[in-house]
Amino acid sequence: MDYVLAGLVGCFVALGVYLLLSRSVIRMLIGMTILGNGVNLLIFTAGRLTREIAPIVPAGLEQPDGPIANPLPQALILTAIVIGFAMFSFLLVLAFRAYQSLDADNTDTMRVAEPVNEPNPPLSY
Amino acid sequence: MVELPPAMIETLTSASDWVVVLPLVLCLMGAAATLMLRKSGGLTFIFAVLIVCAVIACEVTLLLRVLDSGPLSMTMGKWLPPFGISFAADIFGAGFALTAAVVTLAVLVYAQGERGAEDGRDGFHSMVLLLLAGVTGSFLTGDLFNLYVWFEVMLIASFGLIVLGGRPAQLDGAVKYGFLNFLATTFFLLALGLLYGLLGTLNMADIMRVAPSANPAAMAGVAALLLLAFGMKAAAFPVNAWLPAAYHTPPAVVSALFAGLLTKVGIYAMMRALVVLLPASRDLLEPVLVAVALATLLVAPLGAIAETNLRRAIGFLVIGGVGSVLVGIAVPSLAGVSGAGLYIFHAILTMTALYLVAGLIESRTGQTDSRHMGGLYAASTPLSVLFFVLVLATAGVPPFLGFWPKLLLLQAGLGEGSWVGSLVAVALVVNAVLTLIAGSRLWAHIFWRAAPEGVVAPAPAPSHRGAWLRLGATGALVAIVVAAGLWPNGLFEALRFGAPDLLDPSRYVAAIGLAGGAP
Amino acid sequence: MSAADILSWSTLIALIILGLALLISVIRIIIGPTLGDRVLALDLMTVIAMGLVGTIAVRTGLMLYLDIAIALALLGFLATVALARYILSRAATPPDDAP
Amino acid sequence: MGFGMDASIALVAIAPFVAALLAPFIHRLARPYAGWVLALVPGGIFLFLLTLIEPVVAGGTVSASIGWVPAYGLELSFLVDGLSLTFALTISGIGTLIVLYSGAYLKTHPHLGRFLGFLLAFMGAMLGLVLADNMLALFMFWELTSVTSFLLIGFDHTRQAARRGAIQALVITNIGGMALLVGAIVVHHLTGSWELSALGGEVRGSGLYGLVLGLFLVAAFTKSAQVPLHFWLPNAMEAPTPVSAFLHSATMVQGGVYLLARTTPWLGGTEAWTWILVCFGGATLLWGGLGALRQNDLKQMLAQTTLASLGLSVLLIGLGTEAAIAAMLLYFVAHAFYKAGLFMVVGAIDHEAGTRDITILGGLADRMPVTFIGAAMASLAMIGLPLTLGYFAKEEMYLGLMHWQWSDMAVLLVLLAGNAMLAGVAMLVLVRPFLGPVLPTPKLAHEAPIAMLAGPVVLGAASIVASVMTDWLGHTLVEPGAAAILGEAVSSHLTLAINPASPLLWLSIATWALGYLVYRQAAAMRTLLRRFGAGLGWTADTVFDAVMFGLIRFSGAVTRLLHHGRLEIYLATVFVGLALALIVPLGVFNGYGALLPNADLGNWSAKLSWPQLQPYEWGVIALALIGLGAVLLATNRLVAILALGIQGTAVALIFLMFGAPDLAFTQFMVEVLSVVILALVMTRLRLDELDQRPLEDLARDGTLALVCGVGVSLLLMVVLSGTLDTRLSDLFTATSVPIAHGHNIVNVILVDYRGFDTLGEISVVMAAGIAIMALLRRRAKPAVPAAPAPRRRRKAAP
Amino acid sequence: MIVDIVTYAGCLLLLLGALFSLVAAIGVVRLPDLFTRMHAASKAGAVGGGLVLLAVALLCFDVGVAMRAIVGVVFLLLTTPVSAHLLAKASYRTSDQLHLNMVVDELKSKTGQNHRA
Amino acid sequence: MNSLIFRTIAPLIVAVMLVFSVYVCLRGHNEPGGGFIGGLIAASAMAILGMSSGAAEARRALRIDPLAIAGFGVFIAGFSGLLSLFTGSPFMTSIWLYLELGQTSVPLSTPMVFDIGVYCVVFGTISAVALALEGGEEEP
Repeated sequence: MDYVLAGLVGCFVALGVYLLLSRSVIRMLIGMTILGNGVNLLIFTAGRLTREIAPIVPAGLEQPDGPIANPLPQALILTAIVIGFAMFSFLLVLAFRAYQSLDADNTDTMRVAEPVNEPNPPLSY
Repeated sequence: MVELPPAMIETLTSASDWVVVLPLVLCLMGAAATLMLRKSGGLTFIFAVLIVCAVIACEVTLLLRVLDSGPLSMTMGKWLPPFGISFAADIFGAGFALTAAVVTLAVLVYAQGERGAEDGRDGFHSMVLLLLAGVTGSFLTGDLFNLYVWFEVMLIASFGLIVLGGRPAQLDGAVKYGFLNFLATTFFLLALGLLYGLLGTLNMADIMRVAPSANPAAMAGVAALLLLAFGMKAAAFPVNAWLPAAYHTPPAVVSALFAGLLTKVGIYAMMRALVVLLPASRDLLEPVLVAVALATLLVAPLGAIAETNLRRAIGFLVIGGVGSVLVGIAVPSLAGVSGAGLYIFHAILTMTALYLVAGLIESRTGQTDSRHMGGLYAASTPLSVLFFVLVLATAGVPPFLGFWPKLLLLQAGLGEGSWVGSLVAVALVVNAVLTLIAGSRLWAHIFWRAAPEGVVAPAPAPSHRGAWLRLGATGALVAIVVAAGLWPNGLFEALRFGAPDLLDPSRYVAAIGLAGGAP
Repeated sequence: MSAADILSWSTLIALIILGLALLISVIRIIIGPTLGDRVLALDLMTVIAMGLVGTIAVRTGLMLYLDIAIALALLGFLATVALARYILSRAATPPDDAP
Repeated sequence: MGFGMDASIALVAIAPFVAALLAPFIHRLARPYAGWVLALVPGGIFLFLLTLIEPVVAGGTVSASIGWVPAYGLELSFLVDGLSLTFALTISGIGTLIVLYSGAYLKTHPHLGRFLGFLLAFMGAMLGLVLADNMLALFMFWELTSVTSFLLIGFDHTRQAARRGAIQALVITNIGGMALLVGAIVVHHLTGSWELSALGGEVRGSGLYGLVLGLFLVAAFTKSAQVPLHFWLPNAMEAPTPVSAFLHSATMVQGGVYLLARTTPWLGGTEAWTWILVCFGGATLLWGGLGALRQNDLKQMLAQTTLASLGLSVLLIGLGTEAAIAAMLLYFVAHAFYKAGLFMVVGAIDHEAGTRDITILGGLADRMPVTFIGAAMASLAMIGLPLTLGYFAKEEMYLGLMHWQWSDMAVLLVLLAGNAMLAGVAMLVLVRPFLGPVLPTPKLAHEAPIAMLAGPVVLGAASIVASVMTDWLGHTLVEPGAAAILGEAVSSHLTLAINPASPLLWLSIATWALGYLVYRQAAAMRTLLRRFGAGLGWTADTVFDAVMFGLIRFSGAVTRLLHHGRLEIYLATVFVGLALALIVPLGVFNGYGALLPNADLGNWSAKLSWPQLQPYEWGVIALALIGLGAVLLATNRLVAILALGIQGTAVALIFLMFGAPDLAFTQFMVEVLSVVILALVMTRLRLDELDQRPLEDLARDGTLALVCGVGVSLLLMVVLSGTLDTRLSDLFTATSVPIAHGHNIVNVILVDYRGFDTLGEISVVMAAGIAIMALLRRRAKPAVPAAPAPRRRRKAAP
Repeated sequence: MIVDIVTYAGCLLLLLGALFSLVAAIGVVRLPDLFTRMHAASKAGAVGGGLVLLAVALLCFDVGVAMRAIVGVVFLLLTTPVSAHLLAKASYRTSDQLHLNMVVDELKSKTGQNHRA
Repeated sequence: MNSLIFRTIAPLIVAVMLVFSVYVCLRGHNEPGGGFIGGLIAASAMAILGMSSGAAEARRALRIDPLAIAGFGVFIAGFSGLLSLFTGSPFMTSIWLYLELGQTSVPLSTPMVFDIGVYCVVFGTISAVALALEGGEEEP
């Protein structure tokens, strides 16, 4: 089943990349989220899968009584999800503000910081 | 029953060891406190300055201890490494963290001069402290995932800073900056996941121990991913586009802070990851590294020549500097890594100062484009001196600081005795000449030339308190650049003491004190 | 058949049915045609997912999943409200993406 | 020598810099006398250096060394021997006069203090350059001379020509400097030493000799303006005249000559050395001589003769015989004296008469008698008449070639021609402005102030006095200097006696005669040469411009090409990098073998066997895929948002099914909140949700995306084919309850084992909050209309 | 014994809940317009989800958990109508295509056409 | 969203969610949950309040500037780590105290304080963002 999930991760990454290459900022954001989900799944899979046994020690026990899912990648992913969410929120609001003041939602037309047709540098000393 | 010894550190931690982690914690808590105080008027500035001074004090202590007795580490929560998160300072980490704090102090003072009436309501001081926290954490951490976290702290703080003011160009720049940088950290995370799947550990010292026995092909893939991720953070060619797109848009103080800190952290992380952690994979990737270093060295100064927007041009100089450090990674001899380390130190100071001077120039002329500037040489002696010294330092002209790393890197390239090394050396030389051409043209256009037709001559020197703060902060940085260039002996002492740790990290590993002994 | 077997079988069947329901409701999200239809289907999907979580809780015997189900119920509401709000505000601006 | 000597020699190098820093303030305090005050510094240095003559003549060298970067094995070491003392005395002596002169020449200039500062800094650098024994110290001073020269050439900074000259000089000499640095490093690698005095024959014997030679020659040739890198020197004449007199005739340009002389013991003497130096030196000599005849500007004439003189010096070093070296030393001093004097005279003429054009000047001797005397002494030395230093220099150089071989004869002819041209120019410079009928000048000429006269007169007098004291000259200048260059004792044989039987006398007479001929035909030759120059169409100077502008245009093109401001292409670059990073290492280093452990198809299919997944698990995976597909095909933004929700839910369910309740919990939350925030923001955004990419872009992007996806999958599969080391998790599991008192291991990791990560994570969240607030803060203001960025929209492919 | 009976009942509720959910899903897909679909979704859906939660309450054999499950049911029953109401209101205001079969538009008289986009 | 039904029922829902969030946060050490999830639920409650009765009203109900709450969270999270300075152990070493209250012993620990810090940060930040986006106006 690890391999099936590995394939799924590939699908996530591919779609994320594809959307990031589209020029619409909102699509790119969605692509970013999907890519982030793909990476989270990748960490999850790389930590090897265990079905349905949560890494929680049953009450009253000192140690779990059987194999449990690998907790470390879960903690890492949790951190990554949170960070990804923070980034997503910021980029979303940024896209919104950029749309407001640049009147552009398309990266093709966002050309203020690096203007189009800048004149050549002066040939003088 | 569980035995405790293998899980926890049993010795008492002396309070003086806390200097490893205190700078970071102070920054974080300082940021939190300034955020809470932000509606209480001008307090935040004083508070932030006090915090940064305390951080500097801690880091000076740390540096002295490292110089005295080698790398120093602390593992959080008393858990034995690799179970807990280690913080470990070697000479580079401690030195860069200190430099970063000094630069931040200068920037804070400058910003106070520039922003004047504006208080900290917009969270500026919190974000500067958070940025410093991220940078400090990245320099000092001994755990890869933790490095990712501090990267993100740095990144989001820089997002906040880059949009301060919200002019359209800033937003455009921020979109590019934001997407590309976030993507870089995502790639880093991707590599981390794979690395964990391969090695089962995240502690740097532990990675050094187990990496040699892992599947070399997969390790090479992971190393390539790390190279890409850190290359993006460091703005190495060809994935450097975000830097010239964004650095000139925010207020000059913010540019200065970014130029001093962000790319340096990226390139330092690359050095750590490839030279120290995965040397075997680095060897496999060497052709790529050489190519990237060459391209960065050669293409970046062209941008500086072509650009008329002053701060954009300086952005290309920053990239050129990254190319120089890449040389040290591509040719990791002792001279190479020493030169790279020294260059990072130099670049943190010089690039920050350069942007601060650019800010001063912009406020004096009211222009951002060098095509519309002129006449500053006659109008402002201090500004001329500062800019001139910095341009020379950037181009590596002795006796300024930039010369020494260039010397070491050239020695590394030529000492290699191979055609690759010579190629790298030639590229370094060409880079120096091109940088000088770019710098001298900027100098001629902005300073020497009379103000062009239709442009008002530079305003007379303002003499209020803000102007002095700004000039003083910049001057202090430049003074450090000059002094360190004239008396570099201390730096070389430190390098002689600390640089071998990069090539043979046994002292570093020993300082971290892994469970199960050293490799 | 023991009670445990029954439990096991019925949870499996329930899971399958719920999975099917999930997939079916997704169809409506995709085909629309109006915004309301889609939001409605998403709302339903959340509820079904909640059922799925509850069933998994029963199947594994780990009741800790229950809180997830409850939280899902809470948040599904939030999403629906937000989207309804979105639909409303669309009324103020000329539609630009109606099919 | 004890500590005292170390300190005083270091002081010689440092004092001028200190004086330079103080110069602006001194100027402000002692306005009319700034030149006089500051001249004390070089004067004092000159006097101090005079005391060193005695030990040096006695056959010793004086060395001094102070620790500079001991951690790097670098000493700031100085060596005073015959060669460096000659140069240092000349530099400080002329420096004193020049500082005096400048004080008067730029008396009314507001930035005189700055100017004197640069001049003194240059002098310090030059003294350091000739005294340094350490190659890196030498390089440092070498670069400092370039930098100060840059500032001095561009002193009249509002004129573009001055700026151009400055940049040109800086760039050319910097290229040379870099060559010097690289050469020094190579030498260091070969010998392990940075000290010039420690070098012996090992360089000449090594396989890298050619490289080292080339690098040092490039350095010397750029600094000493040898053809074809000579063109910066005439342009450097944009500097105020004192600068031309000091830097670009007497001292800085001699730096290259000094370097060649200094390296002769361990680099020179080979066939290649001789040939290259003689050829380039000779070419420069002739080129400079002809160039001088082309000019009618006095200063430009002198500049061109400086080129010729530099060529002459290089040629002499290349010959490398005892007589040639002696001639070089004599010629260096003689040239420094007369050329500095002449420049100062020209400056005085320019200053007082308002023009430097030789064709409209005349009869100034009456009005400026003292200047005339100074000019006469200098010109006669340049012509090489007896009783001047120039005479000995000429005699010695001819003497060195009296071997009657064809190669020597050729060189002799070149020398003869060159000297003749120089003599002709000297006559022109003396006769045209001062003698003949009085011509009207822009300003009414009168005698220059004493500070400006001191230079030419003192130098001329010194030249004559020195030439009379032949023995003294031989012992103090020629013998120690030549010994330092050649590495062996040399005896001098200078005499004032004129021997009519010697061919030397006839050669001298031929030189003068030819020189007179040149003087008579000056106007005709000028016309001819100009016509020739115009016919040629380009010069090295115009080539420099072409290269510079070409570089600027090229930079512009490259930068516009690479930094076009289009995010999608930046992103595509990054993803190409990603695809390569994922695919190439696996392929190159493993041949994808890790994927097929046994290359056995049966085994392969077993690995992917179906029954490992429960049907509902397939359902959830299908849900994820449907969600992805829906995102891909979404034609409006709400569908995209909702589809995003679908795949998020699916991911959460996957987490749930594989034992990660905390993750599932968080993922659900985050997914819902993302949708909420999206919905909140979307109410203010109107977006064109149609994918606007043309079909070929779609295909390209799709391929790239597929490659990335496949690459990630492959790499992950390779990773999964190994076994995971679960030490960390095992310990967490074992100690979570007993030590950390928590049953939820994931949460214990988050708040205890790796709580530090979480601290960073919440900082990220907080920072995101501040950043978003910063973004939303200024929203009340009406949006500034964006710069007129053309709304270029591509038509979607049908 | 009582345990078995509770288990059987729980299983029954579970399957029933799942079926209700399926019906709701089918209804949402099959019914002709938004407002009829809304019936299916909010009624059958809520019932389905609620039944599953009840089943959990029965099957867990733990008072605390059962209480939580029941609170969940209450909560579900509290929120579903509100969300359905809001959605309906919003859709009505903006809807561009009420189903043709709609005979009486009761809201129209109250709020007036002008509320619709 | 001027819907009477919504406005009436929202405070009830918000109250339930807030209680639930605290519960989830506090028991996170032993069962799924924790400061982050708790904070998210609480922030969702604020978002619902904002949507039902307006951002200004919600801010008034909250009384404190949400971002300051976030700052406070980071502060106490860092502070909880600093406490171990006094025990001679490294940063963030957990300290457990058991308070005897009658029969039961209530554990007090630095990880718990830390988790509360996380809760505050998430709650403060997300509320601030949601309210800012909701209100359309700048914070007061």
